[in-house]
Amino acid sequence: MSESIIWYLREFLRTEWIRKFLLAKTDPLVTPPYFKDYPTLTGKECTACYQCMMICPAPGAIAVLRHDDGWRPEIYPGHCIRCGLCVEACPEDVLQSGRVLEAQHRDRTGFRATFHLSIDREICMRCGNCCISCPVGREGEPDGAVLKIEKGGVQILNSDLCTGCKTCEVNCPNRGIRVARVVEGVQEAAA
Amino acid sequence: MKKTVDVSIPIGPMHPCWKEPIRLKCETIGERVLRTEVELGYMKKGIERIMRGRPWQEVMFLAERICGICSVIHNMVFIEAMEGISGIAVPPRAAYLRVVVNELDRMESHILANFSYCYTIEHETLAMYLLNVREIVLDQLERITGSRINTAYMIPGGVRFDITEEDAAALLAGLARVEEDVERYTRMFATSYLIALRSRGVGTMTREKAIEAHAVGPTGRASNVPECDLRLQHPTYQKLGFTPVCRTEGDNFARNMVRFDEVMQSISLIRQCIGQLPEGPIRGGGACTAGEITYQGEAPRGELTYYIKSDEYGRIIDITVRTPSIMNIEACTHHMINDVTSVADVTSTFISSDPCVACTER
Amino acid sequence: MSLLQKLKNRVRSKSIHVCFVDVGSCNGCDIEVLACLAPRYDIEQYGIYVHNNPREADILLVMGAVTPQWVDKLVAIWEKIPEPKAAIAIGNCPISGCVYNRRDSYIDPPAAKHIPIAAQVPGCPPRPTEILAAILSLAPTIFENYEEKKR
Amino acid sequence: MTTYLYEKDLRQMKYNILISTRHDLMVREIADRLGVGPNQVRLAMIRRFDMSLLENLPSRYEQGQKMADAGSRVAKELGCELFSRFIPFVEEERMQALCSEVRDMIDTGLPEEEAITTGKRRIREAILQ
Repeated sequence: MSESIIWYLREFLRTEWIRKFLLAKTDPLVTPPYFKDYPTLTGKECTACYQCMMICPAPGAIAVLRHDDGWRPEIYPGHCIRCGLCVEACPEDVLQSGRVLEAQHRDRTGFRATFHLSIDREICMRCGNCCISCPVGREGEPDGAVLKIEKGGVQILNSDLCTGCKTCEVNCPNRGIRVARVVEGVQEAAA
Repeated sequence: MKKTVDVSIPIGPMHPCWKEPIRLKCETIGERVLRTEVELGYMKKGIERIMRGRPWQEVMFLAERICGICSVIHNMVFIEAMEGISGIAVPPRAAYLRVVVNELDRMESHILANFSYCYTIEHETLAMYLLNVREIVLDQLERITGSRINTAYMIPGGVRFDITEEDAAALLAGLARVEEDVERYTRMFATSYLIALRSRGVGTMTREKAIEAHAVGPTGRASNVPECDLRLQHPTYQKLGFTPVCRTEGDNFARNMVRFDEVMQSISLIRQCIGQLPEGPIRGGGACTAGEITYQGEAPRGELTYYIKSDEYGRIIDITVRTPSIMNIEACTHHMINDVTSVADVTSTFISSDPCVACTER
Repeated sequence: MSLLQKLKNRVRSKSIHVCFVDVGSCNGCDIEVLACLAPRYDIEQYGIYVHNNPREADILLVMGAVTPQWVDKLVAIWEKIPEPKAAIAIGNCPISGCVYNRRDSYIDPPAAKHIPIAAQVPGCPPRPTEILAAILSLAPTIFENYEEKKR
Repeated sequence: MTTYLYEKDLRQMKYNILISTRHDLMVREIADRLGVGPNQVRLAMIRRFDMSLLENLPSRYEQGQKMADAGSRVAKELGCELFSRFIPFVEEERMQALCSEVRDMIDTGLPEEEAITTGKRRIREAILQ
């Protein structure tokens, strides 16, 4: 027992403790610069390549929308989980968050992705939601579409145009269309 | 089986001591607890069901959100399992950085567990001390990964961010502060008579019972089962030369002391890692492919098992997760709490096994 | 406004009792609320007390996507809180269901379906400072002139 | 005095636990071993065990396969310790009685196989009752 009391006495008689006790001050409530907050726009031009939508792991967190002066990604707080993957995936540095962009430039890291579309003919009920919702090839040449309803079923026209944005997957009522997004994290060797 | 029972006491699902909902139903004679039944299902979200058919970049976040406290190890085990399936090699620098982040997460989790134990036995001073130390650890975690909890640091073939010289220096400085503080708090915990009254000899579990219920992690190691530490089988830890902490008492006190000792051990492991950190790239690339694997890793609470089956594009076909809390909660409620002499010790014994309901139910 | 009402306003904005309930989150938001207790953030210096007892709470912090087990119990807890009361949704889960809001999961978000939610703190998980700021900014406005508003 | 407030029917949730991949494998193995349908085993489990034990069953079963009944072939065949200590279907005293009964049968001259078959049937009855 005596050891314990002496221990506590010694604990409370340390100069550091006394100083802290008398001059107690809560740490300032600052957000450190390295915190990955919601992605913000850097002001660079978005080319609507949908890489951010492709990699986003949370449902409904990001959408690339068309405004009067061009395309712009929109982040929805309440859905966004602040993982920072969209910042890393964006090839044009449109978004930034914390130190992610800085670290990416420093380490020359990035993601490389390939996409594979597959349609389950047995489940597909040919509603055409996927073709209508697909954001690729909206204007311009009519051949620039990824999907098309033809011969009584969905046909994949140009699978190399697919950006993996999974809009078709989300809009498909019965999971007939699937986009496999094979992503790998890569790093260029230091020059 | 019929037993003469005086009162049946339900504890939970909402209880001041418990941060997560779980319901214990204790059957008591006087104050002595005869047996306990557990009612789960308050956190069942069906994560394994929604994981199916998704690629790694989505499942990684779901795996992380199985448990918010030990999120890094869920991330690490899932990613290493995917690497095992696809045969992706990890650059040595990334492997060491993974260990650094994993050990920081382990420290954070252990300190939180000891905080809740001290809070439950109403030793609020020590509890608040520990919670403040945890903030320093979280700062270091945030410095490296960019977020405090749910860090999403590891990806197949490497890690997401490199560590700079300044970050490493700040990390070591933070660790020095943590070490100094935790050493004092360990001494406070070990020598305090009030804590000893509530902890020593309460909720004991023998080695046989621990093996029978497959208790893992600090709960198992406090009952003298040192071989349950799976870090012994991890290649990077083997390089670092690692011996598990072990105690023989098997009571609440031992479980908390094991966690304190492991925090100190983690600090030395991180120092070793930073000291030996090799130069080189942090990402090696490599796509996930088809395969099947059962992979295990050591979470802060014990052994974590992922069984994964994937298709040719790296999408998950089948996945089963076995988290350490399943074993520990079961061991706790059916072996430790039985014959606890007072109902007040039920909560403290339960908390001492570091239960994580979100893990258990997923 | 009567003097009594002024006094009540003042007292209510300086003494807020908080109860938190986890209705199926991943624990991340839980421990961030706990971290608010730490001397670093020191939630009690603002007069916020965490009791975890709905009978004496003013503000209910709801964390987690609502699991089927909680659908009835969350309402029961909400009804136990004495007036004036408010509920704050902490984290993405009670707002949108976060990453769990997908086909095949057992959850039933948002929490606003079950009880009235006064404010939302998005983030997965939100920082303790964000939680603190939300409670501090909400409490005075929602409890101001409560008796007069009720009439 | 042994009733609780807010009691709820947990069978659906217990069933949800039992249909996950690992549990399903284990249930089928036990069912094969006992020679009954998997649903009967599930029913016995749901009736007897609480939820945390159900969650933990696969690891207990694995531990049981590794550790239980080492040494004695008869006990291994019957699953004496496996079905009483590791997976507590039957109380330990009752299991002891059943096992010693089988040993007595063997001692009195009954062929081993036959005795084990009888013992298995008794254990199955004890589990399913």
